[in-house]
Amino acid sequence: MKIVMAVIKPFKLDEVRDALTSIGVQGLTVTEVKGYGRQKGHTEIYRGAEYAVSFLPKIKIEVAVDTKQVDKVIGAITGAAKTGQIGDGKIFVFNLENAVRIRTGETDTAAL
Amino acid sequence: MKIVMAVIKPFKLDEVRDALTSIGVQGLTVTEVKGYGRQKGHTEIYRGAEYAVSFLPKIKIEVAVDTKQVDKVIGAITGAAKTGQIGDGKIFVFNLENAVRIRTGETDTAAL
Amino acid sequence: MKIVMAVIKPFKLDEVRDALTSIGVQGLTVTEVKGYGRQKGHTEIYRGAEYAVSFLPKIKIEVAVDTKQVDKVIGAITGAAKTGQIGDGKIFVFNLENAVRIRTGETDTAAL
Amino acid sequence: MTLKKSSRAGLFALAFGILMCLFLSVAHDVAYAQAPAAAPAAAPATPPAPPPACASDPDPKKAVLEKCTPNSGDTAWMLTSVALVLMMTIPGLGLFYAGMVRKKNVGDTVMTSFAVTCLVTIIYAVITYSLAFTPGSPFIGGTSRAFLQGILSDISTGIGTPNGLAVTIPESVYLCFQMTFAIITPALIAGAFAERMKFSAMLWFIGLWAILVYAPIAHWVWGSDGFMSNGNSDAWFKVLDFAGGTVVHINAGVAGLMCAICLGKRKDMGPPHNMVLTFIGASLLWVGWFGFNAGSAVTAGMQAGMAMTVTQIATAVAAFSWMLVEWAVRGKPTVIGICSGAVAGLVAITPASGFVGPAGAMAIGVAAGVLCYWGVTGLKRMIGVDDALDCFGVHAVGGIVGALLTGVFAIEQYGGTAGLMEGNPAQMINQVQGIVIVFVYDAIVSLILLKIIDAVIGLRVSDEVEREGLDLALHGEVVQ
Amino acid sequence: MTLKKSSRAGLFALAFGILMCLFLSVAHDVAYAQAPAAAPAAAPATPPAPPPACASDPDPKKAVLEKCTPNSGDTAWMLTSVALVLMMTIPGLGLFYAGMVRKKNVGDTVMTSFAVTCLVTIIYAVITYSLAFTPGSPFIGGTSRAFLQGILSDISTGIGTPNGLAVTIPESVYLCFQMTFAIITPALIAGAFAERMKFSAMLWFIGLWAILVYAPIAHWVWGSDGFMSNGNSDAWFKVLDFAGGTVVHINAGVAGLMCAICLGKRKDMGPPHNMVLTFIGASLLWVGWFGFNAGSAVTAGMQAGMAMTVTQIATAVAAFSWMLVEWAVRGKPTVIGICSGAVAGLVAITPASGFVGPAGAMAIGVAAGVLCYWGVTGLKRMIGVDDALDCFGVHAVGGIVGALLTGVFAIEQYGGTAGLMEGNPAQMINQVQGIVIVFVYDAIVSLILLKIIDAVIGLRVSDEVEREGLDLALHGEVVQ
Amino acid sequence: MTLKKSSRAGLFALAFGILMCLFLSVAHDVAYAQAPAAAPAAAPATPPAPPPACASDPDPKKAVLEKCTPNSGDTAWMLTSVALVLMMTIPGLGLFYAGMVRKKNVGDTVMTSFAVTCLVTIIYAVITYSLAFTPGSPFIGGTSRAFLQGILSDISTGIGTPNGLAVTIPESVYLCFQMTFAIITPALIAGAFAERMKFSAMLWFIGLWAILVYAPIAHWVWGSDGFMSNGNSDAWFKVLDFAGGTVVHINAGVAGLMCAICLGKRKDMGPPHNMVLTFIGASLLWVGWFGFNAGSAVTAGMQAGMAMTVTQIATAVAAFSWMLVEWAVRGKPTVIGICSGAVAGLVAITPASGFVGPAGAMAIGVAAGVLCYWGVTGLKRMIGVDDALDCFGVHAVGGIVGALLTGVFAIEQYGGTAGLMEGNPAQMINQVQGIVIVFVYDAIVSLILLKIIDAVIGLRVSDEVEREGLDLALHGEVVQ
Ligand SMILES: Nc1ncnc2c1ncn2[C@@H]1O[C@H](COP(=O)(O)OP(=O)(O)O)[C@@H](O)[C@H]1O
Ligand SMILES: Nc1ncnc2c1ncn2[C@@H]1O[C@H](COP(=O)(O)OP(=O)(O)O)[C@@H](O)[C@H]1O
Ligand SMILES: Nc1ncnc2c1ncn2[C@@H]1O[C@H](COP(=O)(O)OP(=O)(O)O)[C@@H](O)[C@H]1O
Repeated sequence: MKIVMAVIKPFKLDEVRDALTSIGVQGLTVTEVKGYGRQKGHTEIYRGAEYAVSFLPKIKIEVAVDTKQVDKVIGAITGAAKTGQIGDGKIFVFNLENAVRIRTGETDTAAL
Repeated sequence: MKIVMAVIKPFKLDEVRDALTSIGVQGLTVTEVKGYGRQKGHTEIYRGAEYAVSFLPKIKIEVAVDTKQVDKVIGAITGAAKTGQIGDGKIFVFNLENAVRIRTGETDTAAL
Repeated sequence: MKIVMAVIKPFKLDEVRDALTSIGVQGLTVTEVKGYGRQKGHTEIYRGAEYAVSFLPKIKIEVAVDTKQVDKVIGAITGAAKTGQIGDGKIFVFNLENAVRIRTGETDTAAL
Repeated sequence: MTLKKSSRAGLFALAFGILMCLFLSVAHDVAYAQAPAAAPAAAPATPPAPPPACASDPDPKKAVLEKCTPNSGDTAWMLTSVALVLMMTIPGLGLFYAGMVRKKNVGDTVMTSFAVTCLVTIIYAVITYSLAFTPGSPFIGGTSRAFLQGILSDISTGIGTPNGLAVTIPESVYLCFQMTFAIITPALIAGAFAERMKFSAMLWFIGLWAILVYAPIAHWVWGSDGFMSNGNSDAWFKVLDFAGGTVVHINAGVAGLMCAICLGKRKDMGPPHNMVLTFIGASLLWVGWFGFNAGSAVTAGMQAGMAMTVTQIATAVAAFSWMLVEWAVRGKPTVIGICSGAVAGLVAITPASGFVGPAGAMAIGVAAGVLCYWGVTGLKRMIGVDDALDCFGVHAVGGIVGALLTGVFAIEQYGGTAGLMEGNPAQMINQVQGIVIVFVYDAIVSLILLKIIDAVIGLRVSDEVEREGLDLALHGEVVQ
Repeated sequence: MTLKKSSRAGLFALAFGILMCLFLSVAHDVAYAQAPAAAPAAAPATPPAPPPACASDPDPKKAVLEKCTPNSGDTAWMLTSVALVLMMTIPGLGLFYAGMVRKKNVGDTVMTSFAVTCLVTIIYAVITYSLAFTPGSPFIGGTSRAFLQGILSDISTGIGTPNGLAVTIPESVYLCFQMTFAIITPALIAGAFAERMKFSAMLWFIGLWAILVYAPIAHWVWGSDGFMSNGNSDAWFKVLDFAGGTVVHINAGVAGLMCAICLGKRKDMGPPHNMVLTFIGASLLWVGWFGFNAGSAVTAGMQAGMAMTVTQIATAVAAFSWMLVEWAVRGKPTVIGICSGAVAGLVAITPASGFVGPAGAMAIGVAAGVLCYWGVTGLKRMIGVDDALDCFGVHAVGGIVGALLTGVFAIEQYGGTAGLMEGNPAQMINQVQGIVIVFVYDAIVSLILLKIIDAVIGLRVSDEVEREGLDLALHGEVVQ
Repeated sequence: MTLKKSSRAGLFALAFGILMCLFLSVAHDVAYAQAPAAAPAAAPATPPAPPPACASDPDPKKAVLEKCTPNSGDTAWMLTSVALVLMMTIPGLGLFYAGMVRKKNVGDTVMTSFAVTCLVTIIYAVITYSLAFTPGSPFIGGTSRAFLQGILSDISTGIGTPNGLAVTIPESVYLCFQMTFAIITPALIAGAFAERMKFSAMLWFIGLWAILVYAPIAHWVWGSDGFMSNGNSDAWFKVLDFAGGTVVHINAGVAGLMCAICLGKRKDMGPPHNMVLTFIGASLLWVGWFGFNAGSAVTAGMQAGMAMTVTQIATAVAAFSWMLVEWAVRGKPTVIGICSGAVAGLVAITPASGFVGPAGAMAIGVAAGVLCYWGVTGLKRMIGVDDALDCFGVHAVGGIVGALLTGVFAIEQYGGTAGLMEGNPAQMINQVQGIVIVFVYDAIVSLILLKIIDAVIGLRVSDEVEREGLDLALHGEVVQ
């Protein structure tokens, strides 16, 4: 199994979730994160001062999937999250050694 | 070493932490996340409109442990986080190649 | 490629980011987390009651880097995040099997 | 669970319904049964002097020279009312709306209330006050008070208000009081265009609307020579609008509808982000509304007291009715719901507050709660327009309900005019005429203004800005 | 660090203590030493007419026909007071409590304040006002004002209030003022049952309590023929309760204790989620309380001014004392602490505000701050009941402290009754009797009501609902 | 986009500018052109009785025995004003500041406002009131009211205020009103030392400052025998300060600057964490300021009404000007900006509110908006001090602008003194003298106090505490 972790633009979350469910992914975990990268941040103005905000709000998605599904998943995310503009985000893939469903104790792919 | 990452129901956090410390785990990192899965979400009502909220609040726990401890840890988490109802969550296990304690520079298990 | 994940004290974030960019890291993802470990928490007082707050606010940084950069990165983080006091945090290293830049579809190190 | 809940709600509804009927029967009869006997004493008890009413002054022209002899008690109450009504807009209305938008637009929402307060204050001092409240034609007032000229010197000379609207308080207080009404009316419109209108376009629209729509309508209904003014002996027909059901709420609601139509739907919607803000806003609106309704007596006497009483009753009943309906229909009573119901009740009792009694207030409350709930659900779906925060569904619907029921429950012994229940159907016609004329004029002029502004600078922000959130994109700020 | 802090706090405490003693000695002596000489002039200066006081009307029966001749200044102040006291409940109290619950219950907490406001307004108009404030028996008033019948027609006829409680303002204003008291009292109880009571059960309990507990007790203490009313010449014994220490605070506190007992402990507890909300709430309570206490003079004269002065002093002293004690004991002064202290002071000065002077106010402030701190710590541990937000510890304890010290510091020359320090121990007995009777009656009836409701629909939400949070489970809303 | 925005802002600015000029020309001419004719009538129309003014009482000494005959209307308005001005500090100012700090310090920020309110209330009752408002020397008042002695007995005797400042309201009300001014002044200073001052050091500084700086300055400017008091016939020179531009705002601003200098820069800075809180705060400040300025008439008459009118105009104009300048310069209009502009306008109109007309108010508004914007940008950079929330840039700068322009636009027929525009340059000299003396005295004494406290207990928290946040470190609380 693999864990596919993607960092995307916040407003793309719903589209990405739909893309994933449509290819049979049954669950995912979402985290609000802040991203730093090529996409430059903005400045907040406060009376005299300007504050450079270099971290931008992003959404991190983690999906555990069966190894043979990985490419489909990457495709789905890329397709849904892409705007073509800088800051669209990244997809990272790790190896997942084991998975357990707490409720049932099922393990491996059965747990997903 | 391994990293055990678990997604659990928020109100189970304290029980899980106690279960882990009782088996000698010395530290862990907690993140507030939102989960999507079999457990269906709720609807929020606002005057005329209903909004389906498909993401549910969950807690993600990350624990780095020595490889031989992994099963104990999984057991502890499963035991403490289980309610038997859908949405109890998952446990994922990754391989951890290295660990460093920033304060001392210690590495590997010494760093945990 | 590797993913370097560090848990640090919140107010060290800017220093760590600068240290990383200065060694050529182009991006990173930041998450607000709560940490439990050797560093003991504080108590919040509310009228009669005292509440032990055992989880402390921490910042989690995730950086995907080329394998040969890992040590430089660990050094940079350790240098910038260290105060010498308990609670400085940890650095964890995982193996990263693949990376994709959503905008361009580039993969591997080209995606970072 | 939902079932259990709704049935429980049903239970309430029943108990509640019975109570209300009792109330209506008992109280209402009593209310006017006893009155006639007392007719003669009425006048002395309270000189019925709501802003429109102007019995003391048949001929507005003459009034210009009338000397104002302030009564310190009336003045104290009116000074207080100014503070209360300003509090309705900032922070009241700003928070009421802010709680219902997404977090990314909360700053723009509160800033709209604040900027409208500033802009309208300036425009009002420059021209709106004069156009609305000095004698002129039946359609529009004069310019004798443009730039507030003469106010100061008249104080020095002890010459008071230029018309007979408020003879026991200084004109300076009266103009401040009316200013707060001129401020909240356009601020209400924001509920319709929230989360997607350009800040600059908003300023242009509100600024022009305050001159071209608010001023004339206020003059028609409240001006000493307005053609539908209850205070104008030569009025073509007299509309009862004690504190602004027509001038303020129908007016704002219709303009809001036009904004929502011209702007189109929001790209993405979401549930209210913070009902605590809405709770604070609704609460301050309720508290401030005492200044709005009881203040409209322009005196600190029995009429003010009664206006306060009926306002409290109608609001509580409307909020409770809305909650029960929502509970029964959806299975859950919501914070946003009960707060919306309270506002609906406040809106509906506004035109009636100087003319009806407790029983009328109760009936108006039930009607407002139920009909405005329909306004933001059934009616909204019918219209199919994205009136973001239900400016039309609450303020236009509530205003119309109030205007009509004022014509039904008005009690001659008390407010000077009999309603349908006292056998005067004619007043209903007047009320309907008033509603229709204001509705049509407002709709047309608002539409024209919006089209022009859209053509010149554009009404709506870009999709990107809308997605990113107006706070960051337009104001460079975010709530952390 | 804690050590350093507490020692620093100690330092303050010292300075502070000395100051207070000085104050007591100096000011108090002077206060009444000079008074006697002035006795005769007293009456003209201010007709002491607090709600209870009723000098102008020995025989309540006769009063029914008494004509009310409103004074515009008094009326202006009372209209303002209504707005101020309503603001205490919404948004004041709602926010004060909302800041102290967990985030998952904040919506239910504010909605409780809002729904109670609506429900009690209706019930009060239907029956509570009449039962509490019209003449009847020493135990309960009559039904002559049920459904507010006659109010409107009496206005038309110029006939005023049915009793002699408030002869210089319209009855409509007086009933609105008293309504706001009837609203906040049950709303205060919410502090005890927060975070675990069913919304529906809450509505039934509050609704019945407002009729069966509040109405009679208000009549006993304030009714023109109440058996312990200071304004009733035939009273069995006269309790001094200027603005509601007994009727409002002891009453709410005891009912709260009963709720906490019947409901049991919360499943999980946590620190207050947002002390900024509590700060806003406490501040608005303080500001609104001027209407509560100074408004209870029912006139805009010297008594109102003095009530305002002592309210301000007692509140500041209590808040500061609480903060210092907390600082010394726990090492840190907290926002929740100083805010709680302010409320404790406001509660304790409430019954005294028309009867004591600055020195008495200061003493009451210190006592309230210290004893209520003990009420939410030591006493709370003793009782071992989960009074979630310390309704009993602050309101019952503070109310009792205030009621007793009113009997100690009352100054005859000023409020008409001498206290212990002026050599009248009898008054202390009256105060104690009043406290005991109210405490017992309230406890018993509340308990019965709770048991019945529990049997019929259940008082408490399920564990699951409690864990998930009342906002989402009961109201389908969450603060983002 | 920025470009387009600023050009759009430019457009506004233009329209706006033209409007303002028109206003100035038209309105102002009229304002005083007509006045002279009316000179004789002036007095009767409004007895110009602002706190300083004391026409009714040439000799303060004699006044001690003067009998107070309260007017219920004036008293009603002043009771209301007390509530309004207290609301300015809690929650108003607390929230205004809280929104601008980082989330980790929000609790300490609101608690500072609350604790200052408590502490100053106590100190004021003990000594400040007496030192400031009883006759003594030209430099400091007497101790006849220390511990508020005599207040109560004078009520009983019907003897009123010890000086002729407020002859139509009870002294108890007057002292409460002045108390709220004594409270907000030091609370304003918090803007300068926010996010890094020790809570204990803060209490010591504020407490001493309220006695050693506020009391004498209030006496100089407002005392019946103050050496620069407009109400003192023997004054060395008369400064016009209707509601506290010099006593309150310059005073607080300068003390703030000293605090910022002594404390040094914050370790880390960040953008305001929640502009919604700032919006609520600014709104409540605006609403409450009606009590501050219109209340300073100490009567409910024409002067109060006019003060309210000019306050509303100047505030709106200043807020709008600030917004436009910011928009043009930075490309975005911000919530913090428009709110700051409103406060700047309120500050600047404060000293003028009883002396100028609508046109003067408009000019003062523009000046305040533009110059205070410069105060928090250009000037702030020049000074190079970390005045965290711009206490100096807004309050000192705004106060000076207001004090000077009062000397320019004062209208004899109205407020009793002619300004520069009426050909009386002498008044400008008085205004400048007043500013300089207050500035210097305040700066020196504040500096000494700060140095002493720093030496004894230290002014500033440790770096660690500052980094962790004052809420958790000093108060053991965090906002969730
Ligand atoms: N090396 C990295 N490690 C972890 N996260 C990264 C890395 N580089 C970028 N990111 C994440 O991806 C987001 C988008 O990257 P960015 O360089 O801004 O644009 P793009 O994805 O188009 O190259 C960043 O905001 C950050 O959250
Ligand atoms: N494939 C997955 N990858 C990552 N997280 C998942 C995955 N499936 C479920 N989760 C997480 O586990 C939580 C519980 O899963 P769910 O299917 O709702 O119930 P259960 O764990 O009982 O099967 C989800 O809310 C989500 O956060
Ligand atoms: N075994 C672990 N797995 C995951 N995170 C850990 C682990 N141990 C510590 N941490 C994280 O590192 C932080 C610092 O650890 P702690 O033991 O408090 O101090 P130190 O890093 O100096 O040993 C903790 O707050 C927690 O977030």
